[in-house]
Amino acid sequence: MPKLEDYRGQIPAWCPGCGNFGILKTFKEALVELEIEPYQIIIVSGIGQAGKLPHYLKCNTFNGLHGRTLPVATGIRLTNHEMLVIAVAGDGDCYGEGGNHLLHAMRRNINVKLFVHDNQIYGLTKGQASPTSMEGMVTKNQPFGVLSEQLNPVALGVALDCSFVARSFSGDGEHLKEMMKQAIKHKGFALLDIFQPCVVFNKVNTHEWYKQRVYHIEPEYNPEDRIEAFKRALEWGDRIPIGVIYRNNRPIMEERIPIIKDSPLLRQPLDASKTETALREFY
Amino acid sequence: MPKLEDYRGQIPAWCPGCGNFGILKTFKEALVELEIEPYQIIIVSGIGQAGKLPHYLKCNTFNGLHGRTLPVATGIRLTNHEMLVIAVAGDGDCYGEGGNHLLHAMRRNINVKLFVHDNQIYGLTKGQASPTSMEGMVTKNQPFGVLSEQLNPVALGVALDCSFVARSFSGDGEHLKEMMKQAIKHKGFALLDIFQPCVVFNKVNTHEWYKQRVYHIEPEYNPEDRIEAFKRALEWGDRIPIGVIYRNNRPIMEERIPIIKDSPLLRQPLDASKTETALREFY
Amino acid sequence: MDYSIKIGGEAGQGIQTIGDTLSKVFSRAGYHVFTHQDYESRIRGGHNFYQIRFSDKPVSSSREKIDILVALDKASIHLHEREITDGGQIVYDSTTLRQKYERSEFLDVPFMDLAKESGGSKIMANTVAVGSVLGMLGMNLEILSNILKDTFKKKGEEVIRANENAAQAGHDYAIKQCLKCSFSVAPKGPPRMLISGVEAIAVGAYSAGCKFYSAYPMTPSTGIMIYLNSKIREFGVLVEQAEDEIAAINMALGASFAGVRAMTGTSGGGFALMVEGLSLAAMTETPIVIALGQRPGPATGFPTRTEQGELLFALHAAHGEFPRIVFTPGTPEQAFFLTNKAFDLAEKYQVPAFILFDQYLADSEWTFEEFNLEKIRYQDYRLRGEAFRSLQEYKRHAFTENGISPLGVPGDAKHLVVTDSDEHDEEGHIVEDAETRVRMVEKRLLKKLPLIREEIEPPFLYGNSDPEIVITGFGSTFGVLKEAVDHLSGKREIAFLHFTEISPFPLTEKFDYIKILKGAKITICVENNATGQFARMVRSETGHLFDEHIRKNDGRPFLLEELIGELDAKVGRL
Amino acid sequence: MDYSIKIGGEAGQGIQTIGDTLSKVFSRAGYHVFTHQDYESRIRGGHNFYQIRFSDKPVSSSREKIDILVALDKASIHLHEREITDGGQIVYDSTTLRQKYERSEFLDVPFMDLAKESGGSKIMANTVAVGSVLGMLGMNLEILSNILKDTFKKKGEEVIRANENAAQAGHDYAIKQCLKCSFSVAPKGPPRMLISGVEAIAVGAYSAGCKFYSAYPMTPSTGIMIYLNSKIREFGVLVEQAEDEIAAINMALGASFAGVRAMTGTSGGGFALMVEGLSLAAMTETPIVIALGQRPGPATGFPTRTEQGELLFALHAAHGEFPRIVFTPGTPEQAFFLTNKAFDLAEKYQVPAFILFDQYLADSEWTFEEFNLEKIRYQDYRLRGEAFRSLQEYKRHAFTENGISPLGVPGDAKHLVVTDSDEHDEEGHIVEDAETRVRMVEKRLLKKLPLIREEIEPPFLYGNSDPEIVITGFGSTFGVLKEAVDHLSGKREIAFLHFTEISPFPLTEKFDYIKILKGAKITICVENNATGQFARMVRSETGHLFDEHIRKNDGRPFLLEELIGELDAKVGRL
Ligand SMILES: Cc1ncc(C[n+]2csc(CCOP(=O)(O)OP(=O)(O)O)c2C)c(N)n1
Ligand SMILES: Cc1ncc(C[n+]2csc(CCOP(=O)(O)OP(=O)(O)O)c2C)c(N)n1
Ligand code: SF4
Ligand code: SF4
Ligand SMILES: [Mg+2]
Ligand SMILES: [Mg+2]
Repeated sequence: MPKLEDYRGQIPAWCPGCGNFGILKTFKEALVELEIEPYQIIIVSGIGQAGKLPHYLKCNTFNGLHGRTLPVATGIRLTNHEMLVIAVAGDGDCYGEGGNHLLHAMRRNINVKLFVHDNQIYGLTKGQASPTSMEGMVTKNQPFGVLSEQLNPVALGVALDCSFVARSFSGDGEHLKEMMKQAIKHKGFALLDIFQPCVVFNKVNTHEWYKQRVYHIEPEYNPEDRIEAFKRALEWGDRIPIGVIYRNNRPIMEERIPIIKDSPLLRQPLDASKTETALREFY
Repeated sequence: MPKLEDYRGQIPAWCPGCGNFGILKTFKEALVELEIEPYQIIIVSGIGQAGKLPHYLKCNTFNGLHGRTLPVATGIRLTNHEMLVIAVAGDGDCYGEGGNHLLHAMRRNINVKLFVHDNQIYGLTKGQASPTSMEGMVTKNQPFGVLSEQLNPVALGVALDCSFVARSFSGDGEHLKEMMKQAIKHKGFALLDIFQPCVVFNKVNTHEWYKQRVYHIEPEYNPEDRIEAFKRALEWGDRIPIGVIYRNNRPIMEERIPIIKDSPLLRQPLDASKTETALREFY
Repeated sequence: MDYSIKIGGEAGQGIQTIGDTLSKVFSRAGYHVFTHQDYESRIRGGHNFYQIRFSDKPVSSSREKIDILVALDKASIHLHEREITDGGQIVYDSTTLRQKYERSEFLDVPFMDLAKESGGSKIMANTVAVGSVLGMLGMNLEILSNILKDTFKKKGEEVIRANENAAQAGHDYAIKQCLKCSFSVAPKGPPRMLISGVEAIAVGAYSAGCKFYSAYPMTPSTGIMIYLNSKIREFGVLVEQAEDEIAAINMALGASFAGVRAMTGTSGGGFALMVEGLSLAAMTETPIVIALGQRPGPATGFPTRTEQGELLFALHAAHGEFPRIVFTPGTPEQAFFLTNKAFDLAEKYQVPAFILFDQYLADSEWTFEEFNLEKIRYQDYRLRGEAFRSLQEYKRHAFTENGISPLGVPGDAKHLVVTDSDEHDEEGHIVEDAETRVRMVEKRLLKKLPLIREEIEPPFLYGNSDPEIVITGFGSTFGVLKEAVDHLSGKREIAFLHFTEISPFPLTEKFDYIKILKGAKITICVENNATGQFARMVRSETGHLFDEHIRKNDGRPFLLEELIGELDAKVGRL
Repeated sequence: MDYSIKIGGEAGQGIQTIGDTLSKVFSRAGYHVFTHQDYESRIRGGHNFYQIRFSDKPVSSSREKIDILVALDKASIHLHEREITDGGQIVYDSTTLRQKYERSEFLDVPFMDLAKESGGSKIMANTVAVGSVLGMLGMNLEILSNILKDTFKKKGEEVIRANENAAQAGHDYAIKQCLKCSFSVAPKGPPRMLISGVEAIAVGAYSAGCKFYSAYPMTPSTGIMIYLNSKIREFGVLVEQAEDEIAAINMALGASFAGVRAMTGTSGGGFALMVEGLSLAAMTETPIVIALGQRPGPATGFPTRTEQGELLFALHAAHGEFPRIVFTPGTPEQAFFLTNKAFDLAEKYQVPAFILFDQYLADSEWTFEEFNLEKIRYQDYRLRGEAFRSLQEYKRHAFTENGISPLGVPGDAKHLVVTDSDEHDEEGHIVEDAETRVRMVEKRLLKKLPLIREEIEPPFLYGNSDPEIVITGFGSTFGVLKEAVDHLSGKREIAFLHFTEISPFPLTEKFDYIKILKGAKITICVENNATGQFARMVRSETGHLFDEHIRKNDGRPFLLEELIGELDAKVGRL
């Protein structure tokens, strides 16, 4: 039975008031309540403020490159599908630099959980626009305001038939915890986009801004209806839905590969004799 | 007034019976009917069988890298938005290797046309699965069949609010020509996914296969309705819609950049005196 | 006996089937075989050829002259007829080529018609062609029919018999019609194994316990992935086709971090996209093997041709400083054992290791009596299961005497395995301080490098042991250089220095190759590129400046006579 | 007069504002100023510092000792108090630090309270700090209040006056309380320009007619993009933030192909992703300039620190063989003119050109009297409009005497501009044949390379013209090496050889620097890395082996006394 203290990690290098603190706290609670021990999970993170998270708790950690969390996580899961593998990334990290991997991880339906700290800005590099920054937002690097349409990760997930698509808010701990738990328990690739105020660089999407707009999706809502899900995914503005937007039960990739059906790749011994057998075929 | 002969290029290195021949022929006709002269267009192509197309007609050509047509095309348009810029790519090229650029080109709504020769296979590299290969298809490189869910470029386009999303078929010249014309005339980023049988490596999605399934979207259909568009985009199987699936009139990026409003970047002279002015500010 | 056969025609005409079948017949007959392929970046049409050389003595290169040309199209004739030896023959089918050649060196065999008559279908025309070549050589069809049995096992008796008949028809026709055929082959011997570079790399990887291979298709490395997939159930090596090369290397790193030996393969353009991942492997000390198949660049260049133009790129790719292992095999046998060794060292020292090859080595087939499997290395250097659990404490990047930290498998013990692409402390957590940085660089780089260098074998000296002429090369030029030296050594005190383990650059303790170079009157560096990359490397590593250079950068390999000619010109003045 | 001031504290406390303001005061006062910044990869907290050195004599490095420490937190005191010179002072605010230091070198100025009282808000505490430092130095506030006027122009009179009062309060308080302050500054002179490395690169790009800049944010190159955006309306340089570095370089190539001068900027990790694009630039002969800002690797490494660890990577990145230009400026002035020259040569020869800098040069500010704008080069080598239209025929990759083919602007004429990443013919269409390949390599590489080499300036020799000791370096170590040599030249015949134009490597015609090296008793190579990359390069280019090496790889730059000490140790034996 893990305790919260078991998850105490390094002292965060985040700014006071940063939404990441809420995510960190909730994440630890979720893991403890799911009775997962630190050694039973591997977190793959990228580079950015979000990417620092695994250092601030206790877990097996591969803090890799900016934008490349999902391929690493995929390689890990294909090798050891008995481990819980969670990818933690920023919005720039996985929707900008790493956008292509997101598309294909969703297609594979590899059983990896992607938690996105979506502050709609590049935090660690000091406030340039990210793919989720709102149109018109002016930054030092977007003097005419953001000209591209804001990327909608939730709609993207529905379009790619991602097996679990949810959204939450760092300021709503209970909800976030529930989403994290569902994502972890869901069998399949899970995209959890988490609104996370950046108190230093994003003066538009503040804690207040989110607080006033987010609403909990009503319980009657059926996340298995893809068209309804797409409608929900498009809601933005005065009211922004948080909760599970879309879900399906596609088989996961790990189970579709016959050679790892019986035991994880990691556990399979090398049969040296097969080298000889193989070479004999060349005669 | 350009004539078809003006567009005669090198002899294609494609296989006899390849769907690319139909696309090439139709493309020339479309350009001639639109009265576009070869020197008035720049085609940016990638690497693959599709990428060879510009060599087989006459036009300004940047045959770049595998997967990188859109960034090059974007750079060209931002520099000279008086030119017609068309990106020609394969399904592996722009949905696989170059997937990230597609997401962001759609967001920018840069006025580039993307024609995808979608043969649902990697042709030039001899028959590995592509992102649009159908689940279960067995290839030399997918011994257990394709495990990933087929990427749906049309649904992706609708989800990203791509300003023009259409699909056609190399075997339906009239329809394809119409789609090409509309894409070219449309003001904004246009994604045109073209079914293109690969007679050598794709034994599933043959000319016949497409012929039996594709149907013309009825004229009453309103491509401006995003939800309806999403529904259409999901149609696959016995009946596959071809035509304009989604369209909107978002402003194009080129028009939103004040410094190139009056004249293209290409035409703007260098004002040497400003170097001095700028340096003076450092005193 | 030293015969060369060239099969020429368009892509898609079955050149490869004919070539592969013939080389198999020769290798099973116990002959030494060397083949090389020349093809364009297209699937149908154009002009490709497949060249086979076989002999009762060892052969390791292609020659300029050919004894039998199998011409599947007209182009093959006008492109290659001047390569025919006197006494050589061009075999073709006048009906398919719609042209009749009267000259005596032409042999018109109605491949198509014989196929229809004897086999019942024109798709067997290629089998007829194979049969007729064997007929011209005066060989019987015993071996061929065994091969046909293997090939068409799944297709059933019917097909097998039909093909046998087709082969027989071609064979008998050739014997009857080829009055000028004066070929005589040596007596058969025990079958030899016939294997190509990519196949050898793939089996070598398996022999080293490789369990995961992720890649994005790219000539000339695709063959590795295809071979591993063809053996997926036997080997159980999980092969994943990634969405791009960035994903390919990062997936392999994930697999390696999770606890298995992992590999990726590509060519220069794809490797360019893996460079950041290479740097990640170095910083996180995650073992990985990269098979890098060179082709002529820059950019897309000649996608299906050969060059040694990525040497300095492979040596210096990626930001930051770290040790890397680079092997440049010259034969499939070397490719097999060096791939095996690359995995061993990559894991032992937790560094990236390269197999740097090229299209020429990738597609060329060589014959061998056997590989001495005694030489295979396999030791599991990872910290797993009980051994891991029993530890008191664990730090992934612990400072140690030799700089090697314990490589734990995450999840096997309660100890956490933490690593980071940022500079980190022993536990793997981000740091900013100078002291830790200095110690980590010392650990990762300065301590490990000399140890890895100890593992490196010196170059291979062939020929005179106190030569006045030293020819130097690396990688795929091995075979042609060896034969050239054989040819020249009669007249001169010549030797050949071949490098296969080039990074870290070999010490001179085990063998003082510098002395050999310094002692020679003339040293020549032979490279399949335009700028002499290996010569540059040798200068920066040893200070030695070569007197002469022979370079080739037209996308084609050196042919034996061509190289001998160039060498003669260079050493003429001696 | 030669004073060093260090402002230390947490990220977000305003260290940069204080530092920038003070350095501006000093440069406007006509002093020589050198600043350098040390910060962590975080936005708040941790420990950062900003070091300013100013003097009436030229200064170009940071010293170990400091005269005034402005401590915004306790950590700054315990980390830096031992750096204080005797007579030096530590100024701090005991209320903010919640601690009182009694020792005589401490000066407690209530920044916060004075800000509230005089300025009306504690956000002006930093202005109070600036005022008090000037008070300690015995300088008046004339220049400062002008600076405050500029800074707060938009904010209005109110804010300006409030800040002036705050500054005054700090100033007067310091004068009254700092009894031990014995600083005396030299008389003022005409204002000097104060500019950093990244600013100089950005203005240099504009001076060369750069019209397009696409990049993905990455320290330490982001400053170039931010500066260009701050001048977007004046300069009209279109800046596009790409989705990733692959897009960044490909967009720049698109812009260049379309007819404008284009640039991208990044650091090692981002450049790793641009490598394939670099190769594309080479094959398509599309001009491009790449600003590559080095930071300690591998991988993410130390994102905000400095190293010279990407030299060999920049020199050898990308598959295939092609000429590239690499410049390594040592000062902002060199950065300005070399960026200008890089654009000129990149377009003239249609090759990629690099500005290889590092975080140290990027963020350091230097003072100059002025840049001699006469030296700016600008010539449009492209084929445009009428000139293009009037041509009879046009081939993008035409074979020419010097290998340079006409660079036409697509759309300007009816002639088609066609290029390809595959090997191509003169018109730009795909080919497969050996002959064209050989001629294209000759054109692209073998003909152009010597011509580009002719354009390269030899290294800069400083000090004794017939030295027995030669210290060699490249790039950002220029300033500290120069001062070290000044310091040592009294006792010894010493000189300093600094390389700023390193690829193609300079000829010895204009200046025989090899002779200087060979003639010296001892040659020392100083590099900010662990493996001596520049020394390797010099050996492979010239054969010269350095006798001694001084290397630093802790992510920090060389400090003056530190380097002098190491040099003394090396030359001691002379
Ligand atoms: C290949 C590469 N490009 C750029 C960078 C620089 N970089 C570090 S973090 C970051 C973006 C941070 O934004 P986001 O991913 O949203 O994370 P956040 O800091 O906002 O949590 C960038 C561009 C890098 N480390 N690697
Ligand atoms: C970076 C890179 N990776 C891989 C390749 C090899 N390659 C050439 S074409 C191709 C895929 C072709 O498939 P597609 O894009 O669908 O085009 P098609 O041939 O089917 O028209 C690949 C993988 C390459 N040229 N560059
Ligand atoms: S910069 Fe923004 S995202 Fe980063 S730690 Fe600070 S508040 Fe959080
Ligand atoms: S391989 Fe397929 S796509 Fe390529 S040319 Fe042949 S038929 Fe067309
Ligand atoms: Mg962010
Ligand atoms: Mg395709």
